[in-house]
Amino acid sequence: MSHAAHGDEFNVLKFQYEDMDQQNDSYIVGMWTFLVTEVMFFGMLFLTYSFYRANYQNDWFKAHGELSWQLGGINTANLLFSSFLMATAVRQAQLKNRMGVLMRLGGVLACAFVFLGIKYVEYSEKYAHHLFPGPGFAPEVSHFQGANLDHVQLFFGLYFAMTGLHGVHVLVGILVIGALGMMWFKGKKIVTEDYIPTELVGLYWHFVDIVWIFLYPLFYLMPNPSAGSGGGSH
Amino acid sequence: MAKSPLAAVHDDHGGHHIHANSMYVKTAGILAVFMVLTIAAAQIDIGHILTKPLGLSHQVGYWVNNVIAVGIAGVKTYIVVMYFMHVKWASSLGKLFALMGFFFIPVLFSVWTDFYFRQHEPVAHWYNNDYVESATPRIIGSTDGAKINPGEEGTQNRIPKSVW
Amino acid sequence: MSTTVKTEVGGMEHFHTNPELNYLTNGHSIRSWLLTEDHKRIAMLYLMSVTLFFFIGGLAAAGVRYELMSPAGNLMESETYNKLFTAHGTVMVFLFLLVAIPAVLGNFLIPLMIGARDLAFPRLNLLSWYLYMAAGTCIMLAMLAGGADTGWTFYTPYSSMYSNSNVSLTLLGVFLGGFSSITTGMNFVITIHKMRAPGMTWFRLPLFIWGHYATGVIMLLGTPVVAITLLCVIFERTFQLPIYSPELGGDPVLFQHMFWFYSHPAVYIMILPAFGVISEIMTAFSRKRVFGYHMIAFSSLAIAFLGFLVWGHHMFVSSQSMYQAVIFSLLTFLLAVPSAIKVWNWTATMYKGNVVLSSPMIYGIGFQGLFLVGGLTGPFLASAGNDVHLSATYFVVAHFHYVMVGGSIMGFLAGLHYWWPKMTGRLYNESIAKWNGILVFVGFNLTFFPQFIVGWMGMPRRYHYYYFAPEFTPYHILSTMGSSVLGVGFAVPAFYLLHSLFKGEKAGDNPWNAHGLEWATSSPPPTENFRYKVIVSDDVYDYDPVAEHENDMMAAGGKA
Amino acid sequence: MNWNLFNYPMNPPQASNFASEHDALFYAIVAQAVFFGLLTFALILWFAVKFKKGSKADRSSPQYENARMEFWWVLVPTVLGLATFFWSTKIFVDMRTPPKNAKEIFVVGKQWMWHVQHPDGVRENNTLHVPVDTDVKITMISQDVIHAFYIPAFRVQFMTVPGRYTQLWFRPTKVGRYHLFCNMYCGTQHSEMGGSVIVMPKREYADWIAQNGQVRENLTAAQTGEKLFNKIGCGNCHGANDLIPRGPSLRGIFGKSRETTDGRKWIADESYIREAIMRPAEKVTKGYGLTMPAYDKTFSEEDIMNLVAYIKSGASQSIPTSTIAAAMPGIQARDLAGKAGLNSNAMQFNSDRADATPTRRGSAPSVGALAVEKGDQQ
Repeated sequence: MSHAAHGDEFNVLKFQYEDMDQQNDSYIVGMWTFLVTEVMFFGMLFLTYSFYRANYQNDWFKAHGELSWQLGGINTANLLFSSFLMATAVRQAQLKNRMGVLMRLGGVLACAFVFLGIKYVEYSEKYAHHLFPGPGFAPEVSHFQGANLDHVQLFFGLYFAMTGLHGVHVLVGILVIGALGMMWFKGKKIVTEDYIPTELVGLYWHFVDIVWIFLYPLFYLMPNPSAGSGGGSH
Repeated sequence: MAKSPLAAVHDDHGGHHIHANSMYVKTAGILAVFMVLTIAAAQIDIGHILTKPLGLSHQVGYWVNNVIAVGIAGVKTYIVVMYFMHVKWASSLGKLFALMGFFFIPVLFSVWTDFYFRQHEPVAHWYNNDYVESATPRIIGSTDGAKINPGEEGTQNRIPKSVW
Repeated sequence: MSTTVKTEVGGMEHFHTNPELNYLTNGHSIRSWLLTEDHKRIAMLYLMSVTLFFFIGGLAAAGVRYELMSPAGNLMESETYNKLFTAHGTVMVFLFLLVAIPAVLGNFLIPLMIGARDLAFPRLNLLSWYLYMAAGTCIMLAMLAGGADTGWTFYTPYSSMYSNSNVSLTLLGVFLGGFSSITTGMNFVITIHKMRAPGMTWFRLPLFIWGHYATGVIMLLGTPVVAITLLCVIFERTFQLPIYSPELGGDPVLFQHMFWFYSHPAVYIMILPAFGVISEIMTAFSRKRVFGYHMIAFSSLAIAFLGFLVWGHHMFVSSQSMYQAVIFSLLTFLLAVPSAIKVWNWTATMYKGNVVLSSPMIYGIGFQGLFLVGGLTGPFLASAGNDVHLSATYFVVAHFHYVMVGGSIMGFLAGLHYWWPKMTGRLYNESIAKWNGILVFVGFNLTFFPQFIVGWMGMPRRYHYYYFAPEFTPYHILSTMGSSVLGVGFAVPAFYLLHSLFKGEKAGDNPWNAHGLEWATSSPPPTENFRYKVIVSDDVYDYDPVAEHENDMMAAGGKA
Repeated sequence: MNWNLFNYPMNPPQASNFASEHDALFYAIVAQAVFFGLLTFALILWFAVKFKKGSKADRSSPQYENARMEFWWVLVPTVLGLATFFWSTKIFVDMRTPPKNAKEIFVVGKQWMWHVQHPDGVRENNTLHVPVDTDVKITMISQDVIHAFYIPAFRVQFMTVPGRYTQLWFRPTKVGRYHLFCNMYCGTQHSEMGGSVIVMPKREYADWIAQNGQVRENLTAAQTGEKLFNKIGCGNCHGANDLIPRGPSLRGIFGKSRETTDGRKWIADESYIREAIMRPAEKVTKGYGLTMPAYDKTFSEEDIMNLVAYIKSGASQSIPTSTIAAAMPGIQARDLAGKAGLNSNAMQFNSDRADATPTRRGSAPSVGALAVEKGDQQ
C-alpha cells in the first residue's frame, strides 16, 4: 500500500493528505462507507428472505429441518472466537507487537478455514441429498412431511445464495487477512508503523461475523409456526 | 506544518485508544452468552407454551420466538459494532457512516408495506363476483393461490378447469 | 478568488513536479496513463471511454429510430430490434449516464474545487475505471456474441427464465459497473468530508460539490441493492437458484421493487451532478452569486433522500398494492418541489446579473428549457390515475429522454464546454459551439416532442412495428427526422473539441473570468493541483454584478 | 376533443367511462405544464436578453436570497401537486375497484397472444368482444412472463403476472373496434401480442355468443379439420394471405416447396405438416419467428389427420365480414387477422394444456416440468 510517487520515508503518509489524522480518519470512514454498501447488499437478500418466510412459514419450517443447528452453532461460536481474535490482533497492532499480531491473525485464519470446512461438509451433504435447487432438485419427499416442495426449493435457493455469498466474503477475508499477515511477517512499515491497515481488515472481518449472526438464527433456528402437530401448509 | 509524517505517527500514538485486553474478553464473553441464549430460545416453542395455559394464539408465540431471535442478533450486532469495531470511540463522522447502513435497512424494508397492503385490498375474488377481504394471508403471489380448483368452491361450472 | 491566501509550503517540495509540467505533460508513456493515480488523468480516461460508449449507444438508438420510421418494421428482424433497444438502454444508462458527469467532471473537479491534491483514495479511483472498463467489455462482448434482448430493466421472469440471449454476461457487466459506481461514490463522499482545504466550510462549497455529495450518497446506498438483485438473476439463470421464479412461488414483482429501489435514485445520480454543473454555469455567466444558495444545496440532499422513497411510481400498473401506489404517488409529487426550486432559483440568478451568452451558457439555457419540459411532464406520470394510461408508452419514453438527454447530457456538454479550457488548456471555436448548442436543442425537441403525442395516443414502448396502428406514423417520422439532426448535434462537438486540442488557442488560467478554486490554478493544472497551499477565506461565487456593470458602462461611455 | 395532424388523430378515442375523467385530468396537467413551462422559459430568455452584459438595464440592489419569494415557490408547486394528487388518486382508486356486478372475462397472457374466455365459455384469441354500456371486469394471469393488458381507448392498463391474478375493469361507452396492446416487453414477438377490442351493441354481443356456442355434425375430414382449425384459432396467425407476420398463410401450400429458417428446403407433404404442428420449433418457416406453441400434447392423431386433410384441401378459409366498422382509419392488415378471428375464435380447447412456452431456455424446462406435473396432479 505504498505510494510510488515519493520517497521511502513517506510511504506511510500518502501525498494527498496533510497529516496522519486526516489519513487515518479517511481510511476508517472509507471502510465504513464500504461496509454500508455491504449492509445494503445483504439487506436486499434478507428482505427477500423475509417475504418468502412470511409467506411460506410452514413449508420453510419443514425445510429448515434439513439444516443442522449443531453445525451452524459450531460455526457461530467459531466466527465469534475469530472475531475476538481479530479485535485483539488490532490491539496488538496498536502495541506494535509483531508476534502477537501474527499469532492472532494465524488464529483468525484457522477459524476461517474451519468455518469453510464445516460449510463444505454441510453443502456436500445437501448436494448428496439432491437439495441443490434446479434440475437436480429431487429431495427425499418423506423428509418434508408434506411440505410444498416448490417452497422447499425456494428455501434452499435462498439458503445457498445467502450462505454462499457469505462464504465468498469469508474467502475474500482469508485472502485479505493472509496478505496482511504476510506484510506483518515481512515487517512492512505500512502495517508496522501504523495500526490502521490492521484495523481496516478487522472491520471487514467483524462485518462478516455480523452477517452470520443474522444468518444463523434465521436459517438454522426457526420456530415452529403451526400449533401442535405439523399443521397444514396453508 | 513541516513535521514529518513519521513524527505524526508518534504524536498520534497517545491519541488512539488502546483498550485493556479485559474489554475484549468481556465483550466476547457477553457475545457468547447471547449466542447460547439464541440457541436456547430457539429450542423452546413459545407458541406451544402460550397456547395452552394462556389461551393465546399459537401465532403470537411464534412471533415472540422470531422477535427474540432477531432481537438477540440485533443486540449482538450492536455490541460487535460498538466494541469490536470501535465505533463507540469513533469520530462523529465515523458514527454517522457506521449507522447509515443500518438506518437505510428500514427504508429498504418499507417494500414490506406493499405486501402488507395487498392482503387488505378489496380484491374481487377471481371466480365469483363478490368482494372478499381475502381471508387467507396470500401475501405474495403464491402458486397455491393461483391454482384455484373451482370444484372446491361449488362454482365449478363457471370456468372449465382446463385452461388454467 | 483574489483574497485566497497563497503561501508556499515548506517541507512539501518533494510533492512538486517540475513547474514546466502540467498533469498532461507529466509523463507521456502509455503506462503513465494506464497506471496513473492522478484524478485528472483518470477523468480523461473516463472521458475517452464514455465518449466511445456514448457513440455506440447512439448508433443503437439510430437503428431503433430508423426502424420505427415505417410502421411495417421492415428494416430488421424483431429479434435484432429488441437487441438494439436493449443495447441502447444498457449502454446509455450504465455506461454513459451514470458515469458521464460524476466520473469525468466530478473526478476532475472535486479536488480542484475544494483545494485538495487528489481524491481521498486515488488507487480506488483507478480501480473504479478498470471496473468500468471491465463492465464495458462484458457488455460489448455480450453484444458481439448476439446481445441481450430483455430491455435495460431486465424484468424477471423474462430475463431469468425465458430469454435466450446473452443476459448473464450483460448482467455481469452491469454488476461490475455497479462496483465502479460504488467506489466512485465512496471516494467522493470521503473526499468532500475529509479533504477540504482549510477555510473551505460546508457553505463555501460550490453547488457542484453539493450535487456530487448527494450523488455519492445515492451511489453508496442504492447501487449494492441493484447489484445483488441482478446477481440473483445471474444465479437464477446459471445455477437455477430460484429467487424470483414464479413457478416455485417466488415473486417477480419483488424484482421490480428491488430494481427500482436503485434505479429510481439512479435517475438522480444522472441528474444531480448536472444540476451542479448548471449552478456553476448560471452563476459564472450571470456574473452573480447564485440565488438561494442554501435552498439549492439542501434541495440536492432532499432529492437524494426523498429519491429513495418514490421507486413505486414505476409500478403503478404492475400489481403493486393500490394503497402503496397512492403513497408513492404522494411522495412523488412532493419530490417535484425541490426540482422546481432549483429551476426557479437559476432563473432568479440571471435577474440583475450581467449575462454572457457564451457557449456553456447556451448549453445551460438549453438544459433549462429541456429539463423544464422533462420536469413538467413528471406530474402526468406521478399521478397514478393518469399513469395507468401513460405507463410504459412513448409518453414515458419522451419524458425520461427529456430528463436524461435533455438534462443529463446537456448538462454534461455544458460542463464540458465550461471546463474544457481548464482540462486541456485550449479554447475551442466559440461560434461553432454556440450554434451547435442551438442545433442540439432544436434537434432534441424535434426528436422527442412528437413522442409525447404518440405516447398519449397509446403507442407502447419497445414495439418493433405498428402496422396495425398507422395513425402513429407521422409522429415517428418526425421523431426520426429530428434524431438525425440530434445525431449531427452530438457528433459535431467531438470534432471541434478534438480540433482545439491541437489547433486551439491557449486558454490561459481563467478564460471565463470565473470565480472558484479550480480557476485559481493554472490550465491545465499541475499534477498536485496547486503549487501553493490553499487557504480559503472568501465566500463562494464572490461576484459583484453592480461594480461589473458600472465598469461596463464606463468602458462603453469611454468608447462613445 | 378531436385534433388532427395531417388528417391523423392527435388523441386516442374516448370509449370508456374512464376516458373523459382521465382526459380532464390530463388536460388540466397539460394546462399547468404549459403555463409554468412557458412562463419560466420566457423569463429565462427575457433575462438573458435584458441583462445581457453591457445592456443598460438597472442592476441596483441585486438579491441573493429572498425567503418570501422562495417560500412562494415551494408553496405553489406543493399545493398544485397535492391538488393534482387527490384528483388523480380518486380516478386511480376508481380504476382499481371494480363494481360488484361487473361481467367477468378471463384473460391469459402468454408469449405472444391473449387468450380470452367469456363467462359463457366462448373463447377467442387476440380479440376481445365486449357489450357496450356494461361493466366489464377482466381477470388476468400470465402463463409465462409478465405482460400488460392495455387498451388505450379505454385508458386502462394492468400487468399480468405469472402466479397471481390481477384485474382491471371498464365500461365501454362507444361501439367500435379499438386497439388492444401488450404493453410490457415480453420477448421477440412482443409487438405482435395484441389485437382488437370490439365493442358491440348488447344484442349483437348476445348473438355473437350464441353463434359461437353452436356445434355442427356430420362433416368430412377436411371440414372437421376446418372446424378444428377455426376452433383452435389457427387462422389468427395463419391468415388468408401472408400479411400477418406471426405465421405464413397455409392457403394452397400443400405440395409446395418450403424453406425453414435454418436454410433447409422441404416439400410440404403430410408428414411435414404434421411435424410443423406437433413440434413447430423444428420447422420454422423462413421469415417468421417461432411464435407457435407445440401442439403435440394438444391434438390426438385423429385431430392432426383432419387438420392435414384441411390444409391439403387448400385451406381456403372464408373471410367473413364483420358488422363492426373499423373505428380507426387505415387499419388493414390487423383487420384481416381480426376478421378471420371473428369467425374462428371461440369454443373449447380439447386439451388440458394450452402449454406454450416455446422460447423457454434449453436448460430451464426441468424446473418448469416439475411445476407442470404438479399442476396436472391437482
